[in-house]
Amino acid sequence: MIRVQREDFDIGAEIGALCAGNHRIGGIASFLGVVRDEAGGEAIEGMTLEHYSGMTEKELTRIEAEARRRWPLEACLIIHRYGRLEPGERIVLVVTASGHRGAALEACHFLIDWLKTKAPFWKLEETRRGEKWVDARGADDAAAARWVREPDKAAE
Amino acid sequence: MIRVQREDFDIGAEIGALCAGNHRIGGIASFLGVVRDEAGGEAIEGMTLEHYSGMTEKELTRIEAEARRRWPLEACLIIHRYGRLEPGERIVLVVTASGHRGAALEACHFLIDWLKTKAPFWKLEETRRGEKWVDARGADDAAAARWVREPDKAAE
Amino acid sequence: MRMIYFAWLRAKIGVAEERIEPPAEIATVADLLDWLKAKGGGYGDALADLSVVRVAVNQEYVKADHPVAAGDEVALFPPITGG
Amino acid sequence: MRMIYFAWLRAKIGVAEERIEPPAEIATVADLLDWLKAKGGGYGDALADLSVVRVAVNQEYVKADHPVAAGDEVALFPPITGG
Repeated sequence: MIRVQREDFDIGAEIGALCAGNHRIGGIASFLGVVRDEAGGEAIEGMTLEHYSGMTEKELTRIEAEARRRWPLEACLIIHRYGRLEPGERIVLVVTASGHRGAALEACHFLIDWLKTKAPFWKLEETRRGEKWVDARGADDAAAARWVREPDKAAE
Repeated sequence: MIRVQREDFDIGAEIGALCAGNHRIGGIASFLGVVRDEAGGEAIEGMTLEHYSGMTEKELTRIEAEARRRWPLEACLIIHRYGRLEPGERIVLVVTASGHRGAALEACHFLIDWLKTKAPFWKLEETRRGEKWVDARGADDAAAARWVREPDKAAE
Repeated sequence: MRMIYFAWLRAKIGVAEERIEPPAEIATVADLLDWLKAKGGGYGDALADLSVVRVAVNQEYVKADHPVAAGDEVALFPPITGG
Repeated sequence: MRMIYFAWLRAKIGVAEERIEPPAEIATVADLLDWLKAKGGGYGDALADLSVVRVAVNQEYVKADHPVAAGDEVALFPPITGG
Protein backbone atom coordinates (compact mmCIF):
# COMPACT_ATOMS: atom_id res chain seq x y z
CA MET A 1 0.00 0.00 0.00
CA ILE A 2 1.33 3.44 -0.86
CA ARG A 3 0.22 6.94 0.09
CA VAL A 4 1.49 10.38 -0.92
CA GLN A 5 0.11 13.07 1.33
CA ARG A 6 0.67 16.49 2.85
CA GLU A 7 -0.61 15.38 6.29
CA ASP A 8 1.43 13.87 9.10
CA PHE A 9 0.92 10.21 10.12
CA ASP A 10 1.03 8.15 13.33
CA ILE A 11 3.51 5.29 13.06
CA GLY A 12 1.88 3.15 15.78
CA ALA A 13 -1.58 3.52 14.26
CA GLU A 14 -0.24 2.78 10.76
CA ILE A 15 1.52 -0.39 11.85
CA GLY A 16 -1.51 -1.45 13.87
CA ALA A 17 -3.91 -1.00 10.95
CA LEU A 18 -1.52 -2.65 8.48
CA CYS A 19 -0.96 -5.81 10.52
CA ALA A 20 -4.23 -6.17 12.47
CA GLY A 21 -5.54 -9.72 12.52
CA ASN A 22 -2.74 -11.26 10.44
CA HIS A 23 -1.17 -13.78 12.81
CA ARG A 24 1.18 -15.11 10.18
CA ILE A 25 3.28 -11.99 10.82
CA GLY A 26 6.27 -12.57 13.09
CA GLY A 27 8.40 -9.52 12.33
CA ILE A 28 7.63 -5.92 11.39
CA ALA A 29 10.43 -3.62 10.27
CA SER A 30 10.00 0.09 9.79
CA PHE A 31 11.98 3.09 8.71
CA LEU A 32 10.96 6.63 9.53
CA GLY A 33 12.75 9.55 7.87
CA VAL A 34 12.63 12.90 9.67
CA VAL A 35 13.85 16.42 8.87
CA ARG A 36 17.27 17.24 10.35
CA ASP A 37 18.18 20.74 11.51
CA GLU A 38 21.49 20.67 9.69
CA ALA A 39 22.83 19.71 6.26
CA GLY A 40 26.41 19.99 5.05
CA GLY A 41 27.32 22.02 8.12
CA GLU A 42 24.58 24.58 7.54
CA ALA A 43 21.53 25.11 9.79
CA ILE A 44 18.21 24.18 8.17
CA GLU A 45 15.11 26.07 9.26
CA GLY A 46 12.70 24.13 7.11
CA MET A 47 12.32 22.43 3.76
CA THR A 48 9.74 22.01 1.05
CA LEU A 49 9.28 18.70 -0.72
CA GLU A 50 8.06 19.01 -4.29
CA HIS A 51 6.96 15.92 -6.19
CA TYR A 52 5.63 14.80 -9.55
CA SER A 53 2.04 13.98 -8.72
CA GLY A 54 0.92 10.93 -10.66
CA MET A 55 4.39 9.67 -11.46
CA THR A 56 5.23 9.49 -7.74
CA GLU A 57 2.34 7.12 -7.08
CA LYS A 58 3.30 5.02 -10.12
CA GLU A 59 6.94 4.71 -9.03
CA LEU A 60 6.07 3.91 -5.40
CA THR A 61 3.61 1.23 -6.54
CA ARG A 62 6.31 -0.27 -8.73
CA ILE A 63 8.87 -0.18 -5.90
CA GLU A 64 6.45 -1.95 -3.55
CA ALA A 65 5.75 -4.61 -6.19
CA GLU A 66 9.49 -5.18 -6.61
CA ALA A 67 9.92 -5.69 -2.84
CA ARG A 68 7.02 -8.15 -2.80
CA ARG A 69 8.57 -10.03 -5.69
CA ARG A 70 11.90 -10.33 -3.86
CA TRP A 71 10.72 -11.11 -0.32
CA PRO A 72 7.73 -13.01 1.13
CA LEU A 73 5.90 -10.03 2.67
CA GLU A 74 2.59 -10.28 4.48
CA ALA A 75 2.10 -6.50 4.38
CA CYS A 76 3.89 -3.43 3.09
CA LEU A 77 3.28 0.30 3.47
CA ILE A 78 5.01 3.38 2.07
CA ILE A 79 3.86 6.86 3.09
CA HIS A 80 5.69 9.88 1.67
CA ARG A 81 4.79 13.45 2.57
CA TYR A 82 5.18 16.57 0.44
CA GLY A 83 4.93 20.28 1.20
CA ARG A 84 6.76 22.32 3.84
CA LEU A 85 8.28 20.53 6.84
CA GLU A 86 10.35 21.71 9.80
CA PRO A 87 13.18 19.97 11.69
CA GLY A 88 11.90 16.96 13.64
CA GLU A 89 8.91 16.47 11.33
CA ARG A 90 8.27 13.09 9.69
CA ILE A 91 8.94 12.83 5.93
CA VAL A 92 8.61 9.19 4.98
CA LEU A 93 7.55 5.89 6.53
CA VAL A 94 8.28 2.40 5.22
CA VAL A 95 6.79 -0.62 6.99
CA THR A 96 7.30 -4.26 6.00
CA ALA A 97 5.83 -7.30 7.73
CA SER A 98 6.78 -10.92 7.19
CA GLY A 99 6.70 -14.31 8.87
CA HIS A 100 10.35 -13.95 9.79
CA ARG A 101 12.51 -10.99 10.64
CA GLY A 102 15.15 -11.30 7.90
CA ALA A 103 12.68 -10.71 5.05
CA ALA A 104 11.03 -7.78 6.84
CA LEU A 105 14.35 -6.08 7.67
CA GLU A 106 15.90 -6.55 4.25
CA ALA A 107 12.79 -5.47 2.36
CA CYS A 108 12.52 -2.34 4.51
CA HIS A 109 16.14 -1.40 3.85
CA PHE A 110 15.66 -2.10 0.13
CA LEU A 111 12.50 0.03 -0.08
CA ILE A 112 14.02 3.14 1.46
CA ASP A 113 17.23 2.84 -0.58
CA TRP A 114 15.31 2.24 -3.80
CA LEU A 115 12.77 4.99 -3.09
CA LYS A 116 15.57 7.51 -2.56
CA THR A 117 16.72 7.13 -6.15
CA LYS A 118 13.41 6.35 -7.91
CA ALA A 119 10.56 8.34 -6.36
CA PRO A 120 10.37 11.80 -8.01
CA PHE A 121 10.77 14.14 -5.03
CA TRP A 122 12.95 17.23 -4.73
CA LYS A 123 13.96 19.03 -1.55
CA LEU A 124 14.24 22.79 -1.24
CA GLU A 125 16.07 23.62 1.98
CA GLU A 126 15.76 26.90 3.85
CA THR A 127 19.06 28.11 5.27
CA ARG A 128 19.99 31.49 6.73
CA ARG A 129 21.54 32.34 3.36
CA GLY A 130 18.30 31.62 1.53
CA GLU A 131 16.66 28.70 -0.24
CA LYS A 132 18.67 25.97 -1.87
CA TRP A 133 17.70 22.93 -3.96
CA VAL A 134 19.41 19.86 -2.50
CA ASP A 135 21.88 18.07 -4.76
CA ALA A 136 21.48 14.32 -5.27
CA ARG A 137 23.90 12.29 -3.17
CA GLY A 138 26.25 9.79 -4.78
CA ALA A 139 25.88 7.76 -1.57
CA ASP A 140 22.19 7.22 -2.38
CA ASP A 141 23.03 5.79 -5.79
CA ALA A 142 25.60 3.50 -4.19
CA ALA A 143 23.07 2.36 -1.56
CA ALA A 144 20.48 1.59 -4.24
CA ALA A 145 23.04 -0.19 -6.43
CA ARG A 146 23.62 -2.70 -3.62
CA TRP A 147 20.13 -4.09 -4.34
CA VAL A 148 20.65 -4.70 -8.03
CA ARG A 149 21.63 -8.19 -6.98
CA GLU A 150 18.73 -10.43 -5.98
CA PRO A 151 18.23 -11.12 -2.24
CA ASP A 152 19.40 -14.75 -2.36
CA LYS A 153 22.77 -13.65 -3.57
CA ALA A 154 22.83 -10.42 -1.56
CA ALA A 155 22.08 -12.23 1.70
CA GLU A 156 25.09 -14.54 1.34
CA MET B 1 18.07 2.32 26.85
CA ILE B 2 16.79 -1.15 27.67
CA ARG B 3 13.63 -2.41 29.37
CA VAL B 4 12.49 -5.90 30.33
CA GLN B 5 8.83 -5.94 31.24
CA ARG B 6 5.65 -7.97 31.37
CA GLU B 7 3.50 -5.07 30.08
CA ASP B 8 2.74 -4.24 26.46
CA PHE B 9 4.20 -1.08 24.86
CA ASP B 10 3.10 1.49 22.26
CA ILE B 11 5.61 1.72 19.41
CA GLY B 12 4.59 5.25 18.34
CA ALA B 13 4.81 6.59 21.88
CA GLU B 14 8.17 4.86 22.46
CA ILE B 15 9.70 6.30 19.28
CA GLY B 16 8.26 9.71 20.08
CA ALA B 17 9.69 9.76 23.60
CA LEU B 18 13.06 8.39 22.46
CA CYS B 19 13.64 10.95 19.72
CA ALA B 20 11.75 14.01 20.98
CA GLY B 21 13.70 17.23 20.54
CA ASN B 22 16.79 15.66 18.94
CA HIS B 23 16.92 17.29 15.51
CA ARG B 24 20.20 15.66 14.61
CA ILE B 25 18.17 12.51 13.92
CA GLY B 26 17.41 11.90 10.25
CA GLY B 27 16.48 8.22 10.27
CA ILE B 28 14.75 5.95 12.76
CA ALA B 29 14.68 2.20 12.16
CA SER B 30 12.62 -0.19 14.21
CA PHE B 31 11.93 -3.87 14.49
CA LEU B 32 8.88 -5.27 16.22
CA GLY B 33 8.63 -8.99 16.91
CA VAL B 34 5.14 -10.45 17.38
CA VAL B 35 3.76 -13.88 18.29
CA ARG B 36 2.80 -15.99 15.26
CA ASP B 37 -0.09 -18.47 15.36
CA GLU B 38 1.97 -21.23 13.82
CA ALA B 39 5.41 -22.79 14.23
CA GLY B 40 6.85 -25.70 12.29
CA GLY B 41 3.43 -26.44 10.79
CA GLU B 42 1.73 -26.63 14.18
CA ALA B 43 -0.90 -24.17 15.49
CA ILE B 44 0.26 -22.07 18.46
CA GLU B 45 -2.38 -20.96 20.96
CA GLY B 46 -0.01 -18.97 23.13
CA MET B 47 3.51 -18.93 24.51
CA THR B 48 5.30 -18.10 27.72
CA LEU B 49 8.63 -16.29 27.69
CA GLU B 50 10.88 -17.14 30.60
CA HIS B 51 14.06 -15.12 31.20
CA TYR B 52 17.03 -14.86 33.53
CA SER B 53 16.21 -11.72 35.48
CA GLY B 54 19.39 -9.73 36.13
CA MET B 55 21.45 -11.40 33.44
CA THR B 56 18.92 -10.36 30.77
CA GLU B 57 19.35 -6.69 31.64
CA LYS B 58 23.13 -7.10 31.72
CA GLU B 59 23.23 -8.75 28.28
CA LEU B 60 20.84 -6.24 26.69
CA THR B 61 22.89 -3.35 28.10
CA ARG B 62 26.02 -4.92 26.62
CA ILE B 63 24.34 -5.49 23.25
CA GLU B 64 23.22 -1.86 23.13
CA ALA B 65 26.75 -0.68 23.99
CA GLU B 66 28.15 -2.83 21.18
CA ALA B 67 25.74 -1.28 18.66
CA ARG B 68 26.68 2.21 19.84
CA ARG B 69 30.34 1.34 19.48
CA ARG B 70 29.83 0.16 15.88
CA TRP B 71 27.42 2.83 14.58
CA PRO B 72 26.94 6.56 15.32
CA LEU B 73 23.55 6.33 17.03
CA GLU B 74 21.70 9.31 18.48
CA ALA B 75 19.28 7.05 20.39
CA CYS B 76 18.66 3.36 20.93
CA LEU B 77 15.91 1.41 22.68
CA ILE B 78 15.35 -2.28 23.34
CA ILE B 79 12.16 -3.47 25.03
CA HIS B 80 11.69 -7.20 25.62
CA ARG B 81 8.59 -8.65 27.23
CA TYR B 82 8.28 -11.82 29.31
CA GLY B 83 5.32 -13.84 30.56
CA ARG B 84 2.41 -15.31 28.61
CA LEU B 85 1.60 -13.91 25.17
CA GLU B 86 -0.97 -14.82 22.52
CA PRO B 87 -0.73 -14.71 18.70
CA GLY B 88 -0.55 -11.13 17.45
CA GLU B 89 0.91 -9.82 20.72
CA ARG B 90 4.14 -7.81 20.72
CA ILE B 91 7.26 -9.54 22.10
CA VAL B 92 10.22 -7.28 21.40
CA LEU B 93 10.93 -3.80 20.07
CA VAL B 94 14.26 -2.46 18.83
CA VAL B 95 14.54 1.20 17.81
CA THR B 96 17.68 2.92 16.51
CA ALA B 97 18.02 6.55 15.51
CA SER B 98 20.90 8.16 13.65
CA GLY B 99 21.76 11.13 11.47
CA HIS B 100 21.56 8.94 8.39
CA ARG B 101 19.49 5.93 7.49
CA GLY B 102 22.27 3.41 6.86
CA ALA B 103 23.52 3.43 10.44
CA ALA B 104 20.01 3.23 11.88
CA LEU B 105 18.97 0.34 9.63
CA GLU B 106 22.12 -1.69 10.08
CA ALA B 107 22.25 -1.19 13.85
CA CYS B 108 18.61 -2.25 14.15
CA HIS B 109 19.24 -5.43 12.17
CA PHE B 110 22.37 -6.12 14.21
CA LEU B 111 20.57 -5.64 17.53
CA ILE B 112 17.74 -8.06 16.82
CA ASP B 113 20.11 -10.69 15.37
CA TRP B 114 22.53 -10.35 18.29
CA LEU B 115 19.76 -10.30 20.89
CA LYS B 116 18.31 -13.54 19.50
CA THR B 117 21.47 -15.43 20.38
CA LYS B 118 22.64 -13.51 23.48
CA ALA B 119 19.66 -12.42 25.59
CA PRO B 120 18.68 -15.26 27.98
CA PHE B 121 15.05 -15.88 27.03
CA TRP B 122 13.31 -19.20 26.47
CA LYS B 123 9.98 -19.80 24.75
CA LEU B 124 7.42 -22.36 25.87
CA GLU B 125 4.84 -22.79 23.12
CA GLU B 126 1.30 -24.06 23.66
CA THR B 127 0.12 -26.39 20.91
CA ARG B 128 -2.92 -28.65 20.79
CA ARG B 129 -0.63 -31.53 21.75
CA GLY B 130 0.58 -29.73 24.87
CA GLU B 131 3.42 -27.43 25.87
CA LYS B 132 6.77 -27.53 24.13
CA TRP B 133 10.05 -25.69 24.76
CA VAL B 134 11.22 -24.16 21.50
CA ASP B 135 14.53 -25.43 20.10
CA ALA B 136 17.20 -22.87 19.20
CA ARG B 137 17.37 -22.21 15.46
CA GLY B 138 20.61 -22.68 13.57
CA ALA B 139 19.40 -19.80 11.33
CA ASP B 140 19.65 -17.45 14.32
CA ASP B 141 23.28 -18.36 14.92
CA ALA B 142 24.02 -17.82 11.24
CA ALA B 143 22.26 -14.43 11.29
CA ALA B 144 24.25 -13.35 14.35
CA ALA B 145 27.53 -14.63 12.87
CA ARG B 146 27.10 -12.21 9.97
CA TRP B 147 27.82 -9.36 12.41
CA VAL B 148 31.09 -10.75 13.71
CA ARG B 149 32.69 -8.61 11.03
CA GLU B 150 32.80 -4.89 11.75
CA PRO B 151 30.30 -2.64 9.88
CA ASP B 152 32.89 -1.00 7.61
CA LYS B 153 33.72 -4.33 6.07
CA ALA B 154 30.18 -5.71 6.34
CA ALA B 155 28.62 -2.71 4.58
CA GLU B 156 30.56 -3.14 1.33
CA MET C 1 3.19 18.33 -26.20
CA ARG C 2 2.74 19.00 -22.49
CA MET C 3 5.92 20.08 -20.69
CA ILE C 4 6.31 19.92 -16.88
CA TYR C 5 9.32 21.35 -15.02
CA PHE C 6 10.39 20.64 -11.45
CA ALA C 7 12.70 22.05 -8.77
CA TRP C 8 15.40 24.43 -10.04
CA LEU C 9 14.52 23.69 -13.66
CA ARG C 10 11.05 25.10 -12.97
CA ALA C 11 12.58 28.07 -11.15
CA LYS C 12 14.97 28.86 -14.02
CA ILE C 13 12.49 28.33 -16.85
CA GLY C 14 9.93 30.34 -14.92
CA VAL C 15 6.85 28.19 -15.51
CA ALA C 16 5.71 24.90 -13.96
CA GLU C 17 3.86 23.64 -17.03
CA GLU C 18 3.33 24.68 -20.64
CA ARG C 19 2.09 23.38 -24.00
CA ILE C 20 4.65 23.48 -26.79
CA GLU C 21 4.58 22.57 -30.46
CA PRO C 22 8.07 21.65 -31.56
CA PRO C 23 8.71 21.29 -35.34
CA ALA C 24 8.21 17.89 -36.93
CA GLU C 25 11.95 17.06 -37.04
CA ILE C 26 12.09 16.93 -33.22
CA ALA C 27 11.94 13.14 -32.84
CA THR C 28 13.81 12.31 -29.61
CA VAL C 29 14.37 13.63 -26.10
CA ALA C 30 17.82 14.83 -27.17
CA ASP C 31 16.31 16.78 -30.10
CA LEU C 32 13.74 18.34 -27.78
CA LEU C 33 16.32 19.41 -25.19
CA ASP C 34 18.53 20.98 -27.87
CA TRP C 35 15.55 22.80 -29.38
CA LEU C 36 14.43 24.15 -25.98
CA LYS C 37 17.97 25.15 -25.03
CA ALA C 38 18.33 27.07 -28.30
CA LYS C 39 15.39 29.27 -27.26
CA GLY C 40 17.86 30.81 -24.80
CA GLY C 41 16.78 32.85 -21.74
CA GLY C 42 15.51 30.68 -18.90
CA TYR C 43 15.66 27.59 -21.12
CA GLY C 44 19.29 28.18 -21.99
CA ASP C 45 20.10 28.68 -18.32
CA ALA C 46 18.13 25.64 -17.10
CA LEU C 47 19.54 23.32 -19.76
CA ALA C 48 23.14 24.60 -19.77
CA ASP C 49 24.41 21.37 -18.17
CA LEU C 50 22.42 18.40 -19.46
CA SER C 51 24.32 16.00 -17.18
CA VAL C 52 22.09 17.16 -14.30
CA VAL C 53 18.82 17.05 -16.25
CA ARG C 54 16.56 13.99 -16.00
CA VAL C 55 13.59 13.30 -18.28
CA ALA C 56 10.33 11.39 -17.97
CA VAL C 57 8.03 10.80 -20.95
CA ASN C 58 4.48 9.92 -19.97
CA GLN C 59 5.68 9.47 -16.37
CA GLU C 60 8.41 6.96 -17.18
CA TYR C 61 12.13 7.73 -16.81
CA VAL C 62 13.75 7.73 -20.25
CA LYS C 63 17.14 8.27 -21.88
CA ALA C 64 18.11 10.91 -24.46
CA ASP C 65 17.37 8.64 -27.42
CA HIS C 66 13.75 8.01 -26.37
CA PRO C 67 11.18 9.20 -28.98
CA VAL C 68 8.84 12.12 -28.28
CA ALA C 69 5.52 12.75 -30.04
CA ALA C 70 2.83 15.43 -30.08
CA GLY C 71 0.55 13.94 -27.41
CA ASP C 72 3.28 13.20 -24.87
CA GLU C 73 3.66 14.52 -21.34
CA VAL C 74 7.37 15.35 -21.00
CA ALA C 75 8.84 16.25 -17.60
CA LEU C 76 12.28 17.76 -17.00
CA PHE C 77 13.83 17.74 -13.53
CA PRO C 78 17.11 17.42 -11.62
CA PRO C 79 18.24 14.12 -10.03
CA ILE C 80 15.74 13.26 -7.31
CA THR C 81 16.36 13.99 -3.62
CA GLY C 82 13.37 12.61 -1.72
CA GLY C 83 13.00 10.27 1.22
CA MET D 1 26.84 -22.20 45.59
CA ARG D 2 23.55 -20.90 44.21
CA MET D 3 22.14 -22.91 41.30
CA ILE D 4 19.45 -21.59 38.95
CA TYR D 5 17.75 -23.70 36.28
CA PHE D 6 15.71 -22.51 33.30
CA ALA D 7 13.27 -23.85 30.72
CA TRP D 8 13.25 -27.65 30.31
CA LEU D 9 16.27 -28.04 32.60
CA ARG D 10 14.18 -26.52 35.40
CA ALA D 11 11.24 -28.75 34.48
CA LYS D 12 13.38 -31.90 34.51
CA ILE D 13 15.36 -31.10 37.66
CA GLY D 14 12.13 -30.07 39.35
CA VAL D 15 13.34 -26.90 41.13
CA ALA D 16 14.01 -23.37 39.85
CA GLU D 17 16.75 -22.57 42.35
CA GLU D 18 18.70 -24.33 45.05
CA ARG D 19 21.80 -24.00 47.23
CA ILE D 20 24.34 -26.79 46.84
CA GLU D 21 27.65 -27.56 48.50
CA PRO D 22 29.75 -29.61 46.09
CA PRO D 23 32.91 -31.25 47.45
CA ALA D 24 36.19 -29.28 47.31
CA GLU D 25 37.52 -31.15 44.26
CA ILE D 26 34.74 -29.65 42.05
CA ALA D 27 36.81 -26.87 40.46
CA THR D 28 35.28 -26.24 37.02
CA VAL D 29 31.91 -26.10 35.29
CA ALA D 30 32.66 -29.49 33.73
CA ASP D 31 33.33 -31.01 37.18
CA LEU D 32 30.10 -29.50 38.50
CA LEU D 33 27.97 -30.83 35.62
CA ASP D 34 29.44 -34.34 36.02
CA TRP D 35 28.85 -34.25 39.76
CA LEU D 36 25.22 -33.11 39.36
CA LYS D 37 24.57 -35.63 36.60
CA ALA D 38 25.89 -38.45 38.83
CA LYS D 39 23.15 -37.62 41.34
CA GLY D 40 20.79 -39.26 38.83
CA GLY D 41 17.02 -38.75 38.84
CA GLY D 42 16.01 -35.36 37.41
CA TYR D 43 19.65 -34.26 37.24
CA GLY D 44 20.64 -37.30 35.21
CA ASP D 45 17.72 -36.71 32.88
CA ALA D 46 18.33 -32.96 32.50
CA LEU D 47 22.07 -33.34 31.93
CA ALA D 48 21.99 -36.47 29.75
CA ASP D 49 23.05 -34.49 26.65
CA LEU D 50 25.50 -31.77 27.66
CA SER D 51 25.68 -30.47 24.07
CA VAL D 52 22.35 -28.70 24.66
CA VAL D 53 23.24 -27.32 28.10
CA ARG D 54 24.52 -23.75 28.43
CA VAL D 55 26.10 -22.32 31.58
CA ALA D 56 26.44 -18.86 33.10
CA VAL D 57 28.60 -18.19 36.16
CA ASN D 58 27.72 -14.97 37.95
CA GLN D 59 25.54 -14.01 34.97
CA GLU D 60 28.27 -14.39 32.35
CA TYR D 61 28.24 -17.10 29.69
CA VAL D 62 31.14 -19.50 30.29
CA LYS D 63 32.68 -22.64 28.82
CA ALA D 64 33.14 -26.00 30.51
CA ASP D 65 36.65 -25.19 31.73
CA HIS D 66 35.55 -22.07 33.64
CA PRO D 67 36.25 -22.25 37.42
CA VAL D 68 33.43 -22.44 39.96
CA ALA D 69 33.69 -21.44 43.63
CA ALA D 70 31.52 -21.55 46.74
CA GLY D 71 30.00 -18.07 46.44
CA ASP D 72 29.09 -18.31 42.74
CA GLU D 73 25.68 -18.04 41.11
CA VAL D 74 25.63 -20.80 38.50
CA ALA D 75 22.80 -21.00 35.96
CA LEU D 76 22.06 -23.95 33.67
CA PHE D 77 19.78 -23.55 30.67
CA PRO D 78 19.18 -24.67 27.07
CA PRO D 79 20.28 -22.56 24.07
CA ILE D 80 18.28 -19.34 24.16
CA THR D 81 15.17 -18.76 22.05
CA GLY D 82 14.02 -15.20 22.72
CA GLY D 83 13.19 -12.25 20.51
